[in-house]
Amino acid sequence: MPLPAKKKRNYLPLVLLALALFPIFGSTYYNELIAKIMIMTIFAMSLDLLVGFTGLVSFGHAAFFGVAAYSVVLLSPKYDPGNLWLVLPGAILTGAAVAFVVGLFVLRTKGIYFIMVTLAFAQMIYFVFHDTPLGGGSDGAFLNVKPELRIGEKVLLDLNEPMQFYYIVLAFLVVAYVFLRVLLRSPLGHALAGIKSNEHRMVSLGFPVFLYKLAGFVTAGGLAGLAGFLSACQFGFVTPEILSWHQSGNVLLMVILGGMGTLNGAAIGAFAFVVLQEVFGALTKHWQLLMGAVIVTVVMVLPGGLSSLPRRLKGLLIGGGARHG
Amino acid sequence: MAELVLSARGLSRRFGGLYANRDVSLDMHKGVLHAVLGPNGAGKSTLINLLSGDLPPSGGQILLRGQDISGWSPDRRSRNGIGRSYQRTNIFPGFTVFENCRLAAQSRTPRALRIFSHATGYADLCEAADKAIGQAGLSARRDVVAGTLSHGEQRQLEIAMVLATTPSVLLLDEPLAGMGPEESQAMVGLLKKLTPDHAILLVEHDMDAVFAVADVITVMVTGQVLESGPPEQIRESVAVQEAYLGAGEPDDE
Amino acid sequence: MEQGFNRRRFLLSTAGIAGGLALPGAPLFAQSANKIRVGLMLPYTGTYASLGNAITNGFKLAVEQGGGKLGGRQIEYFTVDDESDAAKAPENANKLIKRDNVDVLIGTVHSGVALAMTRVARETKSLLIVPNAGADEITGPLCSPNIFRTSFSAWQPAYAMGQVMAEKKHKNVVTLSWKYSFGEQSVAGFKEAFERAGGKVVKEMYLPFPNVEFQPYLTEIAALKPDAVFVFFAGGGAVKFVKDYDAAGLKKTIPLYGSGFLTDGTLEAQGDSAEGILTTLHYADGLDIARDKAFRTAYAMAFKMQPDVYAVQGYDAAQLFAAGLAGVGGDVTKREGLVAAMEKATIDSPRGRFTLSKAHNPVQDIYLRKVEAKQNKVISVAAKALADPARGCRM
Amino acid sequence: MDFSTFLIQLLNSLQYGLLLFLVASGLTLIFGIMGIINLAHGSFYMMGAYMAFSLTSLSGNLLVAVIVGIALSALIGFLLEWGLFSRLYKRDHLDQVLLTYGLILIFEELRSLIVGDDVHGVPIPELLSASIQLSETLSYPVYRLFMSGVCILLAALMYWLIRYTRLGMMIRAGSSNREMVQALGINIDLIYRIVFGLGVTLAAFAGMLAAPVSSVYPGMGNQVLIICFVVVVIGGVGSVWGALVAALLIGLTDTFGKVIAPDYAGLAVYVLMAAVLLWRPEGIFRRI
Repeated sequence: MPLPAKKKRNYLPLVLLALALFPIFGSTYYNELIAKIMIMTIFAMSLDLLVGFTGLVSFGHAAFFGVAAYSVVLLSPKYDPGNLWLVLPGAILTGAAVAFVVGLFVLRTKGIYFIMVTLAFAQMIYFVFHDTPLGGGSDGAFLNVKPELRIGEKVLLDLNEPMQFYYIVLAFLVVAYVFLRVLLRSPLGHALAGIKSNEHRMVSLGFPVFLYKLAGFVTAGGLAGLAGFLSACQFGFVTPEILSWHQSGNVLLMVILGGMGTLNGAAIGAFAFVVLQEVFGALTKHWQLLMGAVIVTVVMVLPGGLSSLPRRLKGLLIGGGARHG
Repeated sequence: MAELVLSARGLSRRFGGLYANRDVSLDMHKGVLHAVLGPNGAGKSTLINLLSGDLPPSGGQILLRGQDISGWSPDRRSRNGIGRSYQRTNIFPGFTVFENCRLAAQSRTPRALRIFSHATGYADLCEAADKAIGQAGLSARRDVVAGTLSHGEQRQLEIAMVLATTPSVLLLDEPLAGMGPEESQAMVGLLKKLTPDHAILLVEHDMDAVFAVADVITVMVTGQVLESGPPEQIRESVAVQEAYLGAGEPDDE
Repeated sequence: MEQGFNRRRFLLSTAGIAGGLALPGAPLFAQSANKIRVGLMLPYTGTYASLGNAITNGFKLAVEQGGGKLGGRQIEYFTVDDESDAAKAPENANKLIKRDNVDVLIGTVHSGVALAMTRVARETKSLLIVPNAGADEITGPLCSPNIFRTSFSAWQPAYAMGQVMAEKKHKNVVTLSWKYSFGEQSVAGFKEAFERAGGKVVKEMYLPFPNVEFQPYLTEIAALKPDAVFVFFAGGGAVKFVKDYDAAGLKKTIPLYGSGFLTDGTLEAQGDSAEGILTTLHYADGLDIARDKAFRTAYAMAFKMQPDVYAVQGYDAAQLFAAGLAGVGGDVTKREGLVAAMEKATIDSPRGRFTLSKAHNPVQDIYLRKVEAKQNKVISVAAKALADPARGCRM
Repeated sequence: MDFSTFLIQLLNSLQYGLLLFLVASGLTLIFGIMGIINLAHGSFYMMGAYMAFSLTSLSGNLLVAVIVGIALSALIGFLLEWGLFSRLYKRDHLDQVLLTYGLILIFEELRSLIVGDDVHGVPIPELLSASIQLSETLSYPVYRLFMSGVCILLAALMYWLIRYTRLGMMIRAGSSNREMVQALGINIDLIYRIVFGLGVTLAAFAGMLAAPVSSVYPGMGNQVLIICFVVVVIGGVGSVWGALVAALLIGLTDTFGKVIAPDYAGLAVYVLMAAVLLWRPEGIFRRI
């Protein structure tokens, strides 16, 4: 880590334990909800790699999530379970490959323009699925049977089984989390952090910054692809809406809500976002009004996101302290 | 004379209709400290930006050991040994001094694909970083977050980062700006130490320092080279005195 | 329920950590043993919000008229806003099915969302009544004993219109619709009847949904000079199309026909441009049916506004479910009996009596309607007791 | 396609492009000068259309509605800038994007609460309700031509404002460097407030102008938003000229795309965008 690591209490094992034990208590619906939150966490973490760690504010991240989800449906046979060995790497590679191509275009721009151009490109991909028969047009397409993992005749993992699915998602969440942690402390991760801190200096130090950004972009696309794969398996259904800019906005919101630049923040953001949707939806028909109000409030008064809340409260209690902008 | 490393041939740069540099030619040799003097707006920084690749030239050539590198990107030039420092401190403010230099050293051996290794685990990078920190006289501040350093220390770090990339050419844009007398003294000492192994281009306002360290001085006015030669020649040049030294106090930017 | 309590505590505490929030416990988790749990999954925000509200109103009106009961049982509602977002459809359906354990699922307007709901209902064997979405598949390849529809299939009004336009001696017709399955199915249904009767569809034109820049197509139509035009549009798009068609001067020379939604719920906005347009649908203004008059009065009294076809469909969804409950004495656990009773029911709908086909789609009269004084006045019955062919249904 | 049809399609694309320009111009102003990606731009468009509807029903006159609506939307723009945006200038672009994202949800729900979810029409003013016969079957509504005229007028007005007025000079200066302009003693806060108000008003005005043709319906703002972004991306950040050229290009691409390759018409505009970006990553024009 570029910054001297502060000694912090580590809640991760506790959270992991809670997630592992949850299905014992939870009903089917809440298991699915938690699984969804975990999938969204992977998605949000992948975006955080760009926004929080590389300084690339992408407003089109749903595109990679979406194309991967579509690839699951397209790669699976119509009435038989797809082969996990094929479908999973296929989805991740699809996400990464699309990110590669899009990255070639968008990474030539910077700052506010980058936000716009990623948005525009994601929208282009949205229309590819929306307007062409490739993925069933605007009506979407169904995954009739979810993939399974076979060795010979024996089915090792079957994603149609809700319990198995839950633990597979949990396992992938852990893998993605560890992978990102490892990546961030690697030379590549440090270079990305350097790009976020001062891209110009990275160039003059001799880093081929474009390639590094592309590497980050492709990695994030692949991880988003993993999330897209899991999402397609969870709901067995893909529509162009999963690539829409609303989806990109939502995942960006999760990252901001939780506080960008920390993987835990992405998780907190995903959790808070899904729970808020759930709670507000139950409260009123006009739940989007509440959601909008929360977004505006967070942006206005809580720039560090929810994960900055304890620090802020502490600062408030101790009296003043350093004010963060 | 020693080996010719970097040279500019008729270099020009226009902004709109104005020439910031016009037909500038100069040579940089290994072991020679080449200083560039000139009043504000003489095009000194533009020259450095052209050599480092931060600005594309409107005309002319830049040769690195005889090879035309005018079209090269700044990062490619850096990888080929052209290191530069900035007039305005340009560091990674959130990182420690060590990490600033370690990252700089990493640019030489990127190892970008070794994503399962610790960035801080490479001894060669750590050594290079520590050596550069030592040369710049920042060893005591190694683990301090760069953004909290004093201005003078940040200037030192600026140099340390360049050194960590083990360049053969050093383009230094006012390294003494904002430094106290003691720090300046140390920097002048460092420049002297570095000269034998590097080709150095120094843009600087501090006359005493320039005449103390420079082997060759080029004076620029309104984007053009007025005169170029050893310090004695420049000191005695009537043209230079009229255009620059005689025009009152040298300003500081 | 012990489990529910644990869950709630867990969520409360974790949500508390996340943002100092508290879940509204009661509406989410209250469970009552003896009420029938009705899940309404309808659009309450976005383009179709008014349709979702009308369906809800219609359903609730029927329940109110039964004294707050259906089949002798109290009703408890659970609502989810589906936002007409197909991406969220499986999840939203699961909310009602798995979280709220509803006994019957009512929804929805948007065909894409309804198709996803249908899949979920098939998987979870939940009872689903579709009060609007007309996608042919719902009572076609996706048909299932537990899936019913009280509205129509896209095929029905379009097929009837094909017959009408052939009778009107139109030979060459251009079709125009949004490019999504509902539009394509409407055009297919129309074409089937129209070409069987000897007409010819000279050009099928589609534009991406929900694009409303019609001018290039109108220019095309003007250049092709067909005898008539058949279109499928709904909502805001229908308003704009009808106005643009009129403004381009085409209405005078090339008559415009459409599937009923072209002029339903949109007449106020379309104004004079819609005047005289012929459409086909399973409901109309000015039906001489006592049941309809009573319904309209009651609806207007209850909600201070006029009902529309959507309200009727919601109303009939409740009636259909009530018929099923009556067959099993209100015991929803007797699924087979319930389904059998619903299949056999004759629904005394404001639109006229209808029964259900084998695939659980209404067998109903399709009316030919003409826009007069901002009403879809019935002219005649375009097709008597028209049944959807239910292609692909194996049941 | 015969020649007269081709000409009519050309007219269609011109007319569509000009309207697009009108809707996108406010976005590009706010984007270019203040550096804010205003996702709520579509909401302001919708707001304008609903104002046209509500105020016309109240006053019975579209002109009165437009005048009152312009005043109202300028006020709303001022208030939003003062209450929300002005507090975010020192922050990341991202915060501003998210703020506008939240505003979309709020505006859409407020619309639902205040006006309801029904589709409404706005009558074309009597004076402009005539049509011009173009071919034996096709005629062209005068109101559409009037819209195009207004768009051209506004484009000229904006050009004049930015090029030749003192305010325009300050706006141009403000777009290059906020701090420096402030140091020169120009009240940059006021300029930003005016620009934001202007952007909101332009969007709302576009909504009002288009209301009689497009009718007003929920979600109408979202539909125009993305295409406006494409206009800005193709045209170049903050370039009013770029927006005009881009809008006309899109009008052509969309119209003829629908005629020539109807199955891929939705995509054609985006292919155009990718091509432009490949050629010029920052759009056709840069800066005002």
